[in-house]
Amino acid sequence: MAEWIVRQLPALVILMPFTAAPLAYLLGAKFGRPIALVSALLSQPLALLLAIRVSRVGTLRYEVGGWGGPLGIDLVVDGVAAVMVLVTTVVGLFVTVYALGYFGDRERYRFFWPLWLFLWGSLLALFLSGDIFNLYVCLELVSMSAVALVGLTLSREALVAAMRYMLAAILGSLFYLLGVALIYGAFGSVDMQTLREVIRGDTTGQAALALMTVGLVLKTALFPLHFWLPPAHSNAPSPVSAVLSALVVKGSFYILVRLWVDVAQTAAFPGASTVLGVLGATAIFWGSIQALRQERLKMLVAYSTVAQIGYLFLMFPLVTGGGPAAADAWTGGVFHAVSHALAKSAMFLAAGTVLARFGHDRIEGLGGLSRRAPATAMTFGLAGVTMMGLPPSGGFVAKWQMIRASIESGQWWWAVVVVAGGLLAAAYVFKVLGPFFGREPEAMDEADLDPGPSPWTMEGAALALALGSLVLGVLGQPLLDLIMVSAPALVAGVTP
Amino acid sequence: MTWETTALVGAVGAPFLTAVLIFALGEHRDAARSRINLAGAALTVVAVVAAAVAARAGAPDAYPSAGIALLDIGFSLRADMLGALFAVVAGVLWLITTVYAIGYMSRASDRARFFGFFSVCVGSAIGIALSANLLTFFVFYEVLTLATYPLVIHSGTPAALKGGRTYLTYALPAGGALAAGVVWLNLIAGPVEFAAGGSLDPALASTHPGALIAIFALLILGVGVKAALFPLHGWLPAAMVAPAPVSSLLHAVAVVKAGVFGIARIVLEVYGPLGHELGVTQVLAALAGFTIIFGSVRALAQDDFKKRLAFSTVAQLSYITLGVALASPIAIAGGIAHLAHHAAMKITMFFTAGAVSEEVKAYRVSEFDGLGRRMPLTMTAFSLAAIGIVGVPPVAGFTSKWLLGVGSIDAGSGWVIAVLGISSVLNAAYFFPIIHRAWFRTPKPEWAHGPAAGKPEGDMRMIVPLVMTAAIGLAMGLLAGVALSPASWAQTVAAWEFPW
Amino acid sequence: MVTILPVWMALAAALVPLLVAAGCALPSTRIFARRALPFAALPALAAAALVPEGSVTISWLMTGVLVDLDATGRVFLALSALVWTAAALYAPPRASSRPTWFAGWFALSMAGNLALCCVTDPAAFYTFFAMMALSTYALVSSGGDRSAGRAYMVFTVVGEAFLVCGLFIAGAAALGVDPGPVLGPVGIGLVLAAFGIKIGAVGLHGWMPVTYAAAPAAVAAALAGSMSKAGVLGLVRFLPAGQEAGVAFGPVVIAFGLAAAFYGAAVGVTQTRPKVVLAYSSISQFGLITVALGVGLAEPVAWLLAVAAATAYSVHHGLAKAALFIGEDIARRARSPRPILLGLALPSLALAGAPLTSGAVAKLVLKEATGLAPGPWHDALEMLLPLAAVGTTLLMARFLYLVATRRAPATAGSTVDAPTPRGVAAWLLLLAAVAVTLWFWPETGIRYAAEKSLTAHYLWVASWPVLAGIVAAAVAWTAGNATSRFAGVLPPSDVYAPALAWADRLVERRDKAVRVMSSAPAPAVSPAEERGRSLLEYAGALETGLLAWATAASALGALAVLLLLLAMRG
Amino acid sequence: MSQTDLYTLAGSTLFVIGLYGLMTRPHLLHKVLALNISSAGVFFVLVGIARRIPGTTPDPLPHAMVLTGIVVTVSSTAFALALAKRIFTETGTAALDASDVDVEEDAGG
Repeated sequence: MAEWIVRQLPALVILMPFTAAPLAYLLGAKFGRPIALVSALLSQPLALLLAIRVSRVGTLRYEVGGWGGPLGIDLVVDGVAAVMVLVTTVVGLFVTVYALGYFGDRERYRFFWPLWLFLWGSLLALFLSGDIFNLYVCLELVSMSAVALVGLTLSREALVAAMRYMLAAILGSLFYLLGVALIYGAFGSVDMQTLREVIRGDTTGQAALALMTVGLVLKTALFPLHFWLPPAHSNAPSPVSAVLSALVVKGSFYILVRLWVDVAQTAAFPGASTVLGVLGATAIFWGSIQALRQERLKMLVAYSTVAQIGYLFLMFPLVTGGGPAAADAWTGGVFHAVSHALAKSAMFLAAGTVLARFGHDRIEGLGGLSRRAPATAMTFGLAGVTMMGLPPSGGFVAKWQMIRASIESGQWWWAVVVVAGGLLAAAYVFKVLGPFFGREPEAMDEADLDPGPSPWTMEGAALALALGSLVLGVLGQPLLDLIMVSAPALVAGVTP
Repeated sequence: MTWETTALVGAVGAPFLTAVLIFALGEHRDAARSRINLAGAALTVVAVVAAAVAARAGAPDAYPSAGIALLDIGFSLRADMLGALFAVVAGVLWLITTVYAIGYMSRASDRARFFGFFSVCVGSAIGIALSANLLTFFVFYEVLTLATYPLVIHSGTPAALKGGRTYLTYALPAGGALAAGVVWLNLIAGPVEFAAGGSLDPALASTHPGALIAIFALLILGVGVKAALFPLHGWLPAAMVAPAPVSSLLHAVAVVKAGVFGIARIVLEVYGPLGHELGVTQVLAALAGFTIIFGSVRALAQDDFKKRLAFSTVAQLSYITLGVALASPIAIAGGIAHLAHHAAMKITMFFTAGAVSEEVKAYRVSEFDGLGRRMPLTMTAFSLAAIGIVGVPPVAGFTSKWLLGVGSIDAGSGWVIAVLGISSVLNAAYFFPIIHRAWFRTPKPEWAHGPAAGKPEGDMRMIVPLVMTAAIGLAMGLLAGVALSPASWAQTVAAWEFPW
Repeated sequence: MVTILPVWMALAAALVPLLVAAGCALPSTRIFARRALPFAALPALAAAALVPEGSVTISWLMTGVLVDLDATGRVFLALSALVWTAAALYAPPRASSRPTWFAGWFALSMAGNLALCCVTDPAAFYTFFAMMALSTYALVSSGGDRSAGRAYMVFTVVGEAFLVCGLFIAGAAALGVDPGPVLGPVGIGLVLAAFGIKIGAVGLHGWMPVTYAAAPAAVAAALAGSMSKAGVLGLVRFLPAGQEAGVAFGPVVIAFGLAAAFYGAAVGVTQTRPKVVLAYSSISQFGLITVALGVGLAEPVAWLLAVAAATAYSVHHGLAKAALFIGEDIARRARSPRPILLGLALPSLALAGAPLTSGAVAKLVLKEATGLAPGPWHDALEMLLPLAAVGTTLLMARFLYLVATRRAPATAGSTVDAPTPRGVAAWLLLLAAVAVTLWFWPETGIRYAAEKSLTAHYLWVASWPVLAGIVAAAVAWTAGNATSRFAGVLPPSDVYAPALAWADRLVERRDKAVRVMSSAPAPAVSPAEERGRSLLEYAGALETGLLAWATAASALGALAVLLLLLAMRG
Repeated sequence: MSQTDLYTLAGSTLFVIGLYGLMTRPHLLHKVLALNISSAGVFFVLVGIARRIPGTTPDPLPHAMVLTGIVVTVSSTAFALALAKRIFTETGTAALDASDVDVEEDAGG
């Protein structure tokens, strides 16, 4: 039995939410909540076991239904996939716990549970996909469930934001699919392992890569294609915002990294990596400046996501040269994705607590929050530490690696960007923290609306995520090691 | 785990644990919080003293250590003699400050937040003291940066928020520079552990001279802000909006000393002789010398009592920087000893500022006329500390100045003598008028006959600590020759720091 | 001598006044401490007599204190103990509106002065020197003259700074560090300047006349009789004794000493207040001691003799000057000053160096030392020193004249307390000391000089300058209007007077400025913040544009084209 | 020019036409349809690729992909239309532009 579970782990991990999702739909709101919680809890040991297994034996391959390629679907779990599964599962658990308190058992939100479980499963499937067409399908699954979740409140703003998001998402997927078609046409395979051997840096290959990149960049909301993200992320219900910012954008980014670093490797063209790096750097500055401008907490957090996504893209110019710099950039980039997932979900959840309690999220109306909701203020502060990339936090470890890679590869200017970005992050984090620690607003009519403390599960879940992002900064070494397990040849320093 | 490592980990962990408990207790359970805080502080004192004992026993190369893997260096703690000195200073003064703060904050709001972050700050300071390498140092350094912010803006007034912004505007970019410097250094030199006499390979001076100079600049830029080195000092006076216990322990001891302690670690235990070879320590010494004069001149013009103290701190911190930057074990001992000496004296002065503002609502030097009659114990303690800072023996300030002065000649840097001389005159020029006003000017009528009959001159929870710290400052100078005094301890340390 | 007394006992005895100071701080022991004050210096006096020669390092105390009661230190300890005892006895209980306050600082200052005589290492000497000098501020300012107090403090602080810097160099040298060709002389210069301030060397004397004038008599007596002697002791201790390093400084020091001797006399005779005249006399007399030390510097072989001369002269001058200050105050308080004038004549004559007085002995010792001066200085000193004695005689005549002719205070309401019997006893004690001390001095060199001074030749040598001075004084007195034009032509502290006045105005102005500043309103939003805000607004407008579908889609297209172009090129 | 190339070219053209529509037409229905045109273009390319080696049996895999793609597109189009309709009921318009980037005051509900 134990051995069977270990062998089936990749499938079981995905099946857990995918099984729970229809159940939650069919059994209605009353049962959706416990089903989601049970699924979330059961997922934890599975994901953890999977990670441990990968760290012990390296890449796992799993042929769904025993079909095998090229028609069947293969699941492939290497270090980075295991890490992404793990972070999705952990964030998923806390978001679920939070959502229990946030949505209560209101009928209006009964679709949250199946949609959320569905999104969860889709994300895991995406991370474990072994071929680029299956990735397209997963990408669409993720997008559709995410769009539905954004529109969940059915308010005007949310619907419009969802629409915007949807159009962007479909367009992005189409770009990607076009690239897949070209790749298949040129190299005759969609399996990434095969492609790795046969892909060449010829015009078709690069054109295909370029199209896929454009689509994925759009779906990852890299500047200047971030137009859909702030409205979608800020208008969604907070647990959804948390998942969108923490995990969903990472999905498309994950594919991009896979393509560039794992599949294309030397076939990737250096000019484009510089373009991506420059856009990433611009995103860091632009997102932070826009965040600084916001007067609403959730908008600020959403723009912070725009900025933080920028860091992920600094990975591209840093890995292209290979060598130790590539390894550092690789671990740094993935680690940033992980720690940002924890911290950003914590921030959105904290913002959600505020919104749910006070009925608004105007920053200037939240003066003295640390007095009224100390745990929430603390959550925001701790998550802010990761945003700023200060130690001890996962963000710091990530930035450390990025700065290291910059200097190592002789591209010190990216180090300047990383440091400056941290400072800008500090500017918007403290724009919020200042009032939180400050005095109550003069006109305290908000206080009259204060229905009292939020459920401890909400505050606790958010705080746990924030603390998690900090713990990563001290105890993150195992995770760093896991990222390097069966890492792509380009970053592992092995000639393919 | 041996008792040595237990003490080491406990010294850093106890304040953090205290913080967690305080946060968990919430705002309204004052008695329990005070008990926990005092117990935590007492435990910390025991732990740091034990760690110091262990350090002394293991000196100079068998220090107890503990750590975990992180990045390319590792996150590790080590109880060495230099660190133990700072840790003991921070731990002991924390205990005293806790008593003071309980008195000072008894009518303030947000006490849980205050005491919680306060404990975090102390834990970070001790962590900084006991860090075994630059990565660990940096981690605690930044925690300290952040945990200080809520304390600076504690009152929540717009002025406080502005002070907090100024603080961050200086502190955060510095952190970035420090991070860049540490990463770069690790790339060039491999994992850098602190080691007496410098840990860099001397060959690096010829292979990477430019990079080493740039890294030194980055590192000093990073720690120089907390060390209030000119021109990075601007935040310190602005941060004086903080409550008195914060100014006392953090802006006179933990935070600012973390900066100069960092300089000491970088100059002595990372660069070592390379610093002199590359010429960077000479530049640092010159900058410190300038800061000493600059801070003192600025202090002259301040009427706001705390601001005057703050500028005095700016100047005094550079004594420490200057000492460690000079190529003489005597000067290094002077710098290191001043770390402890200035702590005791300046904390007394800030305690005074708090006690005076709470008791008689006097915030400006010009309001101090005759204060000595109204608060004799307080002003005696203050005067003692002030003459110590000026460098009048037998208070501790003289001891460090003496070692610095003699050491500067030993190091062949005679110009330092002029700096010390001018600084002494300036120190006198800004402190003696305060003493003069307090004791020699005609008091307000209601002050002329001392505190109200049968009443103490203020909250004893505030008066007793400041008398104690003043006594400590005096004792550290008077008994400088005793083997366990900071000055002797520093001389022992300095002998290893300067073996070449 | 009792030899079982350990050497550190000397320091312990010298620090007994600290107990009195501590006693003054506690309410319960206040009265007792005040009563004990006059006896606080007696243990030190006993120690000077009983503690054997030798030295011991107290390593746990400060940076290691070297207690060393050598012959010179012993003399200064005895002198200081005597003068302080007399001053404490004289210090009227109502000397200040805050008697305990006064007594406490008095004791602290006394402790510092006594203790510095027993230690020879730079740090410890500096410690006690600073303790003495800074505590004295409280005593000086208890006279109520804030301006004088400020002058004293400024000079003291600057002096302390010079001293500590000079002692850094001395301290380093003590550790075997060669200060080098630049710092070595700088160190000597700093030591000279620091102690020069204390002894009122020309150019550094600005504090002395105003301070002596402002201080209560007992304090002035202690200052002139004992504390400024600490400056002499400091020079003896920290100048490069008999070393080449100091040779170049010799002539400069001699020149400064001579200048002081004449400058003090010249400016002093124009003064209108007796205490100021005494202060200038001090400046002049210290000039003579300086000359002796200068000779010792210039001629290393003469160093020991120079030290002996400086020591003997210090004893002579210290006792005489203390007696003069106290006598002056008694005269002021007495119903009629005339009988007191008789008493004042003795120290006055002694200072002038009249035969049969201690002055004659001291001057002879001085002459022995200056006789060793190199080449041209030797002759110059032969000629000039007697002239200085003429000047001193004139000064003393001026002093006695001023005391004798002083009118009672103009305001009827302000009565001065009559001198207490205890005070008068203290004065008589001092007079007796002036009369006998140098004659019964145990040291052979002094005893030899004392005997020699009684030979006919030296009686004449000692007499003629005094006689010349008296004649000159008589001429001036009879000239009346012709000379009275010069009275008061120079203010106390002469060339420093404008600077002191300027400092007073500065402080006044600062106080006013502070009052204005503290009522000024806080500044509004800074221009930098304003700029930052408008930049953010601009960024917001740009972002609205980016969020539009058309822009976004164009950007998408542009990116696609760009990447594809890059692909084609690759 | 081979058959595959022709298909690829035509498909790409369709894709760009769809993209242009999405870019310029504010009406939601237009946008959804534009996306459909684009996806048709992609499918064109895929179908063409199936015959990329002339004279052999067409590769079934691209066909499977197109089928999957059509399923995905159909469902997402349905979803998009439902969303558009809902937006029309809520706001009274079915157009989308910069002005609609708005933040909801009360999203928590």
